[in-house]
Amino acid sequence: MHINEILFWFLTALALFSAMMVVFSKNPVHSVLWLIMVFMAITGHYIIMNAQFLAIVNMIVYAGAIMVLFLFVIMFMNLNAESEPQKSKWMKFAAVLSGGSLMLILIAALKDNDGFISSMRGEGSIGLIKNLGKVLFTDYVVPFEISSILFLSAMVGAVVLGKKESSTIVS
Amino acid sequence: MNAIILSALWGVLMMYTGFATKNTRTVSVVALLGVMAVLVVNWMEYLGVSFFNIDTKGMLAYNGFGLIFNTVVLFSTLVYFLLSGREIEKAGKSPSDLYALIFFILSGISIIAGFKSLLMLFIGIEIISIPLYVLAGSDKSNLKSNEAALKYFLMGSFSTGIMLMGIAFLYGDAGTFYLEGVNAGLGALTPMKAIGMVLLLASMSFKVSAAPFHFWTPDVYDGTPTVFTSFMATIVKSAGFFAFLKLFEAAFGKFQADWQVLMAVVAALTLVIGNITAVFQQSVKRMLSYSSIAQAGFMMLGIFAMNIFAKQGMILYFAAYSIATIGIFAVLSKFKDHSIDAFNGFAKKHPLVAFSMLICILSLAGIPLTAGFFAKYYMLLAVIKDGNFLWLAIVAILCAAVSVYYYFRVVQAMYFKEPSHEEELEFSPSFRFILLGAAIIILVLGIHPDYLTGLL
Amino acid sequence: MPVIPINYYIFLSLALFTIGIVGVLTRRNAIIIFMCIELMLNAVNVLLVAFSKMHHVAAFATDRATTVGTEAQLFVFFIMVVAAAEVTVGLAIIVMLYRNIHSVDINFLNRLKH
Amino acid sequence: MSKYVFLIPLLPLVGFLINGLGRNFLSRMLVNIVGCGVLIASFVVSLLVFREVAAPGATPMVIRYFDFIKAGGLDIQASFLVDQLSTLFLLVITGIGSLIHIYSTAYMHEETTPHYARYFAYLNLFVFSMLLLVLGSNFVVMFIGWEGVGLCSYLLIGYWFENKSYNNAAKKAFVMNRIGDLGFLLAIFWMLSQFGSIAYADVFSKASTAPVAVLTGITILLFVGAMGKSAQIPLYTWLPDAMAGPTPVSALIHAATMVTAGIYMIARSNVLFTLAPVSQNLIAIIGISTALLAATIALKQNDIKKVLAYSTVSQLGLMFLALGVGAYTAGVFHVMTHAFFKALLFLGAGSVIHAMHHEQDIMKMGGLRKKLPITHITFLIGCLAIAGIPPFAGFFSKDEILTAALEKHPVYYVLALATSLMTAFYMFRLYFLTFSGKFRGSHEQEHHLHESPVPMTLPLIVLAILSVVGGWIGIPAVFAENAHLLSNFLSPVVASVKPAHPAIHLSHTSELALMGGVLLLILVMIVLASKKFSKENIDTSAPSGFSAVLSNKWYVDELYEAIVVKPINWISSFLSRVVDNKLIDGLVNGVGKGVQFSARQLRLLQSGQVGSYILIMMVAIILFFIFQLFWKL
Amino acid sequence: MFAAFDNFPALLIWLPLAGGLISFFIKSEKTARAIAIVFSLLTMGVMMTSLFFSSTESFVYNQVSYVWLPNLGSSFGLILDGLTRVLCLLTALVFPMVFLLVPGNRYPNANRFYGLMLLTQCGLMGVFMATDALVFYLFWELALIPVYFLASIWGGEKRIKATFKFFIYTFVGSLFLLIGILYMYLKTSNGSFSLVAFYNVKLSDVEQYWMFLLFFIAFAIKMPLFPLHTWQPEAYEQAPTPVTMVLSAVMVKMGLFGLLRWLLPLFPLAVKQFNTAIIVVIVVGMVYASLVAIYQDNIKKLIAYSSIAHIGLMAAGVFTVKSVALNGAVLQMFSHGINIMALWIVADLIEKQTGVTKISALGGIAKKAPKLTIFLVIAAFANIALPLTNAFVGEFMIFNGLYLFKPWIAAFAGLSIILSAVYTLNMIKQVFYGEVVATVEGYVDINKTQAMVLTVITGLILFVGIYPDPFFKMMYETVGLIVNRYVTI
Repeated sequence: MHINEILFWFLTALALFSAMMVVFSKNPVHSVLWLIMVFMAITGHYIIMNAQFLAIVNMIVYAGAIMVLFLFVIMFMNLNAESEPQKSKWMKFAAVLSGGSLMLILIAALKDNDGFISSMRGEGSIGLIKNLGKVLFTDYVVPFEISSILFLSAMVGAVVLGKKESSTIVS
Repeated sequence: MNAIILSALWGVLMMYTGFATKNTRTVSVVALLGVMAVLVVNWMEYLGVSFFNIDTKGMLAYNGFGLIFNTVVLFSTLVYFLLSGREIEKAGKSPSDLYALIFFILSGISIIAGFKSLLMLFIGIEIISIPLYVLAGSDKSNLKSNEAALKYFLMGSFSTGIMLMGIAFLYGDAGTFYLEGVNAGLGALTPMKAIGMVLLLASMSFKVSAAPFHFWTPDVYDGTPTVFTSFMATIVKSAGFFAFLKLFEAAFGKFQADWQVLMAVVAALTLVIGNITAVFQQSVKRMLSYSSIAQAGFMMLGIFAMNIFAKQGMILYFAAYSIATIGIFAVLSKFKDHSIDAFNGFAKKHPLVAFSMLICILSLAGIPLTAGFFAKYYMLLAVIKDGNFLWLAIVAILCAAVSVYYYFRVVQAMYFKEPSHEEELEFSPSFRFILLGAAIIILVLGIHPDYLTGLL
Repeated sequence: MPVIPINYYIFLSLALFTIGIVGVLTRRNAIIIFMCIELMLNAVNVLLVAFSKMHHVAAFATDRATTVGTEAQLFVFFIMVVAAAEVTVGLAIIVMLYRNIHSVDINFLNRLKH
Repeated sequence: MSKYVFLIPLLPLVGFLINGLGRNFLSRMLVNIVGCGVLIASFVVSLLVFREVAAPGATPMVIRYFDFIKAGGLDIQASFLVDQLSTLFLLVITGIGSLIHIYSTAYMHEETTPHYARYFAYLNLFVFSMLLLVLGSNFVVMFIGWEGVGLCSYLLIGYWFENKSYNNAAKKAFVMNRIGDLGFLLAIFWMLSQFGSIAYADVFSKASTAPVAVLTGITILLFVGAMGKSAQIPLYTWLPDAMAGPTPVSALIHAATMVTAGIYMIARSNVLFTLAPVSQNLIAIIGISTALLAATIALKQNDIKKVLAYSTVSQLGLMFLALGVGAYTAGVFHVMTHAFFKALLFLGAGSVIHAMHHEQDIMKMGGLRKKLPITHITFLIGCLAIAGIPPFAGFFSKDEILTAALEKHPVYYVLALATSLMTAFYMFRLYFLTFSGKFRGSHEQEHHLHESPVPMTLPLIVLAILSVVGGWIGIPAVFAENAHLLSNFLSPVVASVKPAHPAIHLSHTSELALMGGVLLLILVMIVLASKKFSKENIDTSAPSGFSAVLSNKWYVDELYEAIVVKPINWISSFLSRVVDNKLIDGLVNGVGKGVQFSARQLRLLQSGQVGSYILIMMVAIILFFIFQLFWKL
Repeated sequence: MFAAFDNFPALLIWLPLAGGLISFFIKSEKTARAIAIVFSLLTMGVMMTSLFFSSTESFVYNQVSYVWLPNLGSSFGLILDGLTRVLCLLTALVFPMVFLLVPGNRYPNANRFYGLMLLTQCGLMGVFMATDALVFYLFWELALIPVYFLASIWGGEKRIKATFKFFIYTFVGSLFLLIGILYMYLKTSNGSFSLVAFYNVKLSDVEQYWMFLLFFIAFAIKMPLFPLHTWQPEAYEQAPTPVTMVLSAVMVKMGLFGLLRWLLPLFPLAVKQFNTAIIVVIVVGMVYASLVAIYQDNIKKLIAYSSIAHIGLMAAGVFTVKSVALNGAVLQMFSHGINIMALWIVADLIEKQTGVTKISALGGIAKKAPKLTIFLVIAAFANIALPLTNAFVGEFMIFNGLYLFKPWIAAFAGLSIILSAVYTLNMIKQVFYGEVVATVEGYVDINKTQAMVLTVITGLILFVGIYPDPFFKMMYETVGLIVNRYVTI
């Protein structure tokens, strides 16, 4: 077994296990930590696939910034207690059943796929920062600029929602 | 391209207007000027005058269809601003921010009007959606508004996930994000393409609130401040449909036979669920939410058929549906009580407003000589033209008949019942005039739809 | 020459995606649900990168200078951008709701129904 | 003269219009002049026309006026046919009609002028319709008149419209007539499709080309029409009820017009009937049954007009028997003589009623002989005529029928004879109860008894004369050389068909012997009646046993009520309340309710729970996948 | 001078429309009424004048066509041919009569009332004259909407529910019609809505069956035919009488007209296939409606059910596609309009004075109002098709056609003749004859205007009953074309 394959299986197992733990942890804080774990595993995958830029961004933006934000909010709300009431058994069963069948169906449909990924030396340059950066600022400059609108609107939105206004609550 | 940039810039401008002036009226006027300006530059682009010459690598490209769609939407927004400006001013402490969000949405819609790549589709839809989550929750002290925002946000994000999965599979199959690229290749659907298509179908159905992906709609429309419900239900929904239409035409046009059955099922379900559930509603606002689902069902027919009639009809439908719904919501937003009974005897107190509203309702119900009739006419024509799905047309007309039932409850309340509510309503002369103008536009399009459809 | 079939990645991604969905369906805490959605997005990211790689490998066989596959990786980048924006707004909404009802349990979101 | 034929119906129509529109303005005198004048004028014109037709070598004339319906392959002319048969009827109708009009001026004097004018307007319209019926040159024009008399009888029977039961009688008359009319109408359509025309000339000339089955069908349907109009089983019950109208109206309906329409129609289409023996037999059977049934009922009636009414039904039955056995002339002959004496009897009865202040129960009369001499004499003549005593009119016509019946089948003869005997009995029962014995009414009535004024007695006298001499135009061959004037006169139109192989061939001697026998029996009957009813003390107690059945008219009205009227009302109420409201409308409303119900159920899907929304979405996606990936691929 | 004038059809539409629109802006009720009367009389004048002018020698007497929606393949085409003339004449006659009968202060907001009425007239005229399917459909709806408002605003107690049912019912029907029209449109060679283009469409058998069904449902609901009739009695009862008059006198003819102009010529094969079954159902419905009418204790409902039976007869006649029946049916459409108008006038007068429509609560009106009674009796006997009244001619011809089609059907249908006599005479007996009851004490006979209108109606009843020839001359060519199309397939 090649090291890549071993890593692949290890990271896959890690990702899946951590993902399950995200779902099944009673404590939200644990969920966040397990999610960070998933992201790390995914980052590992990116590295295997030689997508270095994404690996870094994933680590910094996702696992770093975003998850910290989550953690912060959870801490802020003091939700670390295992107080969340559970959904009904019926719902859980239905959820697992539908999720499982979705997966089974898709796997059944795709089982004959014959694409593959190899990591030959010298072929993986597209995932490098230099390469991606060049494309991003030439061919993809328009979407890049446009996503600034997205950020602007997210910013304005956060401001609108975050500003404290009247205190009377209408229900 | 003109419209994207100008509306984005105007959105930024609106942000700063809030600092410059505290006079909400001024803000509204600036916004009004903005949408007019966007409308004008968009129209100029249609006439061939493009201010920006940017190489988008084919990710954005505007043709007449897209630009006319954009014009219709922008025009609807203009009507919306004219009729609902006051309400936007009242909606929050700083209307300038809300206006800014609306302009960002317009920018997103303009992207939708010309996307040629799944990436642009994705970004466009997100630019539309994210400000909408905010608008839904803009009445912060109202728990219903909070709830609507959170529901909308959670389900919207979920559907984004679905959509991305679809895009991923399409990419896996085609190796490109360009719509033509997806449509290229062999004539048959590969499993991966099929999966991608179904996922996209589901997520787009979600965006246009087609059954069974419509469940967010009534709750969110109901909880959102009325003035933004109006915007959401008309302009944004039109954009969703345009994206849907364009996506399936450009990316899956070749496979129409493969997705038509699914689309027919979705359309039929949407029609049935939307119309039937609307029957029982006692609140006009919630009834209109369901009716917007019902109308979506009709528009789904256009997507299902995807022929020349469908495209002409969609444009007409956007105009007819948007203007009429905006008109009704504009009146509704003046009411504190949204129940149907609140409209009792309305025609006696405010004949002109009631008449204009009547025209809007008739248009929604698809009564001839209103634009709504020709909109439905085109949809039916498109379905029948398609040949083997006559049953769908029959379902559609039966549902249209049901729709008459709930729309006319409002008419009955307005015209045939005695006034029962003490609520005193004020309608400024300009409001009445503009509403009448909207009604006249509906009538003109109802008598001569060629004015709009002839542009294509 | 290590070769990993693309299906492994597809299945991995689907599994993550499904776990995300199950999480969305089973949990009541809005934040956790949101996190599960993030999980779904990441599943997509993995898949996109894998496809990017797959196409690249295929194209590389004939053209050594090919940039096939770049677009998917950039797409992933944009997904992250959007996710960030979403998180901003989403958390703002959740916080706003929390301020009002002191809970983030979505089962309490039942004022709007029928 | 024939170019003025249109005047004959037109004059009464004009009279109708003048009296009808001017009823609030015209004086009573003017009403009289217009009402009676138009009829007399019409009678004069009829006479002139008759002279022309009676002249040797006269041929039937069809006079066209305008296209009534000319479209879609239909060509129906508004045209008149003037021939022997129609002119004969014209004379009877206008003649007796005139007398009845004159009579009415006195009989109806109590009415206020507008109503009086209305009455005359109706009478004129009635005569107009009847004339139209007779004059038409095709079945459609006949049908127009046919329904017209139905309408007028409705109007006249219900003349006193404030009385509900009169209105019911009027309605019954109209509806029963309508039932018959439907048969007539279908016959018309059948003829149209068979012969392509309904003009008499075309139909009769092509009749022999049609299959017998078709002719049988057509003739039976025609006969159904005649049943209604001429009050035959089973559609006869309207006629006795029709006595609700003023008495002159009864005279008009029963004697000169309306009820004879059926006879006229069959006589007119004798060509068809002759070719359809099955229908002929049917007519004969129905005719004789009606005659017998009505005669039995008449035996026990106490209302003076009812007795006469049933007698009419019975006589009509005899006429149909004549038609049925192919003796068309005999039928027409009896129509004529019957017109004379039945008009006489009715008018006489009217005179009695008039004198008795609208008392119609014969049990409350008696001994009127002295008080009403003219009425008494004329009434007696009428009775003798109807009973068939020679040389009164009834004798000859009835004899002709009996002879024809005998030649066809002895059973017909026996039954017809029985009818005649009963006729004699009940007529003289009526006569004796009314005129002999002692007065049984109240003192007040007795005090006011008086003979009627001249306008009433004059018609009585004229009719009495006619009842005496009217029969002489059809004296049978046994009595005179130049016999059968009438049948010779009618021969161009009505071919009396003797059976090729008559059941019994009669020599003159045996014919005479039979007549004598019959006469003897009739006289016995009269004597019996006189024994029983000219006594001082009459048993006025309610009849019991079989006579109760008879006096209740065999309970036929009750039977109809039970098997026709009640079920129809029940069905109608059932259809309206259950089928229409609950079932059909319920279904329609059910659709609405169904939608509302599903609305209520469907909206429960909208649970407000994000989880369930997403779950449904997932399920949908899974189903879509299954469909798209495994069904299609 | 007029020989070259071809715009009669357009005038017939624009005049009522203009009158209607003007009327909306008039505040004074008297003026509004005057305007309505003037415009309806003008329309009638134009109609009468047009009878004497034919643009060509052919069966098309006047025809115009304006460009409207060229991209959609629709043009604003109107025609006045034999069939149309009869119906437009009816429409033109009915409206002035209705307006004359409505007293000035009867309805609040009279300007809207008259405006909507005139719009209805415009719609009706358009339906009858349209040569373009889309125009036909638009007018079909245009005629419906104002009536809905008229009935719902000014109707009786249960008006909202009853008229809504009527509206939805007919709306569903017309939507089916729309689908049919669109399908036909797509089948035309050059994408046109014109009648001529529709005539040239070649459809397969099965297609014809489906299209037939779609068109037929719409027309059947409008007429209405059993068992789709349940909207009618309620609607007639609840609508204000002027509206009911328009509904029953003219509007139900839209369905029959649809059969003649659209259904028979377009789908002859399907007609051939289905007509026996349809006729049987209709005839059963006729008898059914007549039986139900016997039970009714409400004048308005009685008239409504009677109308169902009569309309059924006409429809049955049309489906025989026998020339004689078709001619008869067209004439009968006119006659029925006139007759039922008279019945409604009487019913309305009674209701107005006594406030009662219950038959059993009335009695003895004849004594109080002899003039009214005369008119009523004439109208009633016209209603049961007594000879020398207008209805006899039509019904005679229709029955003849039915007989030619299937004798036993004609025989069964004949039952309705008898039953019609039963319920009509029952009504007369109960309401007009008998002793004067308390409700009609103080009943006043008709005034001059009412007498004038009723005289005109009576005149028409008798004229058509005695001398229908002018009508046949007017229509026979057009009807002949319809029959020929059917015969030659």
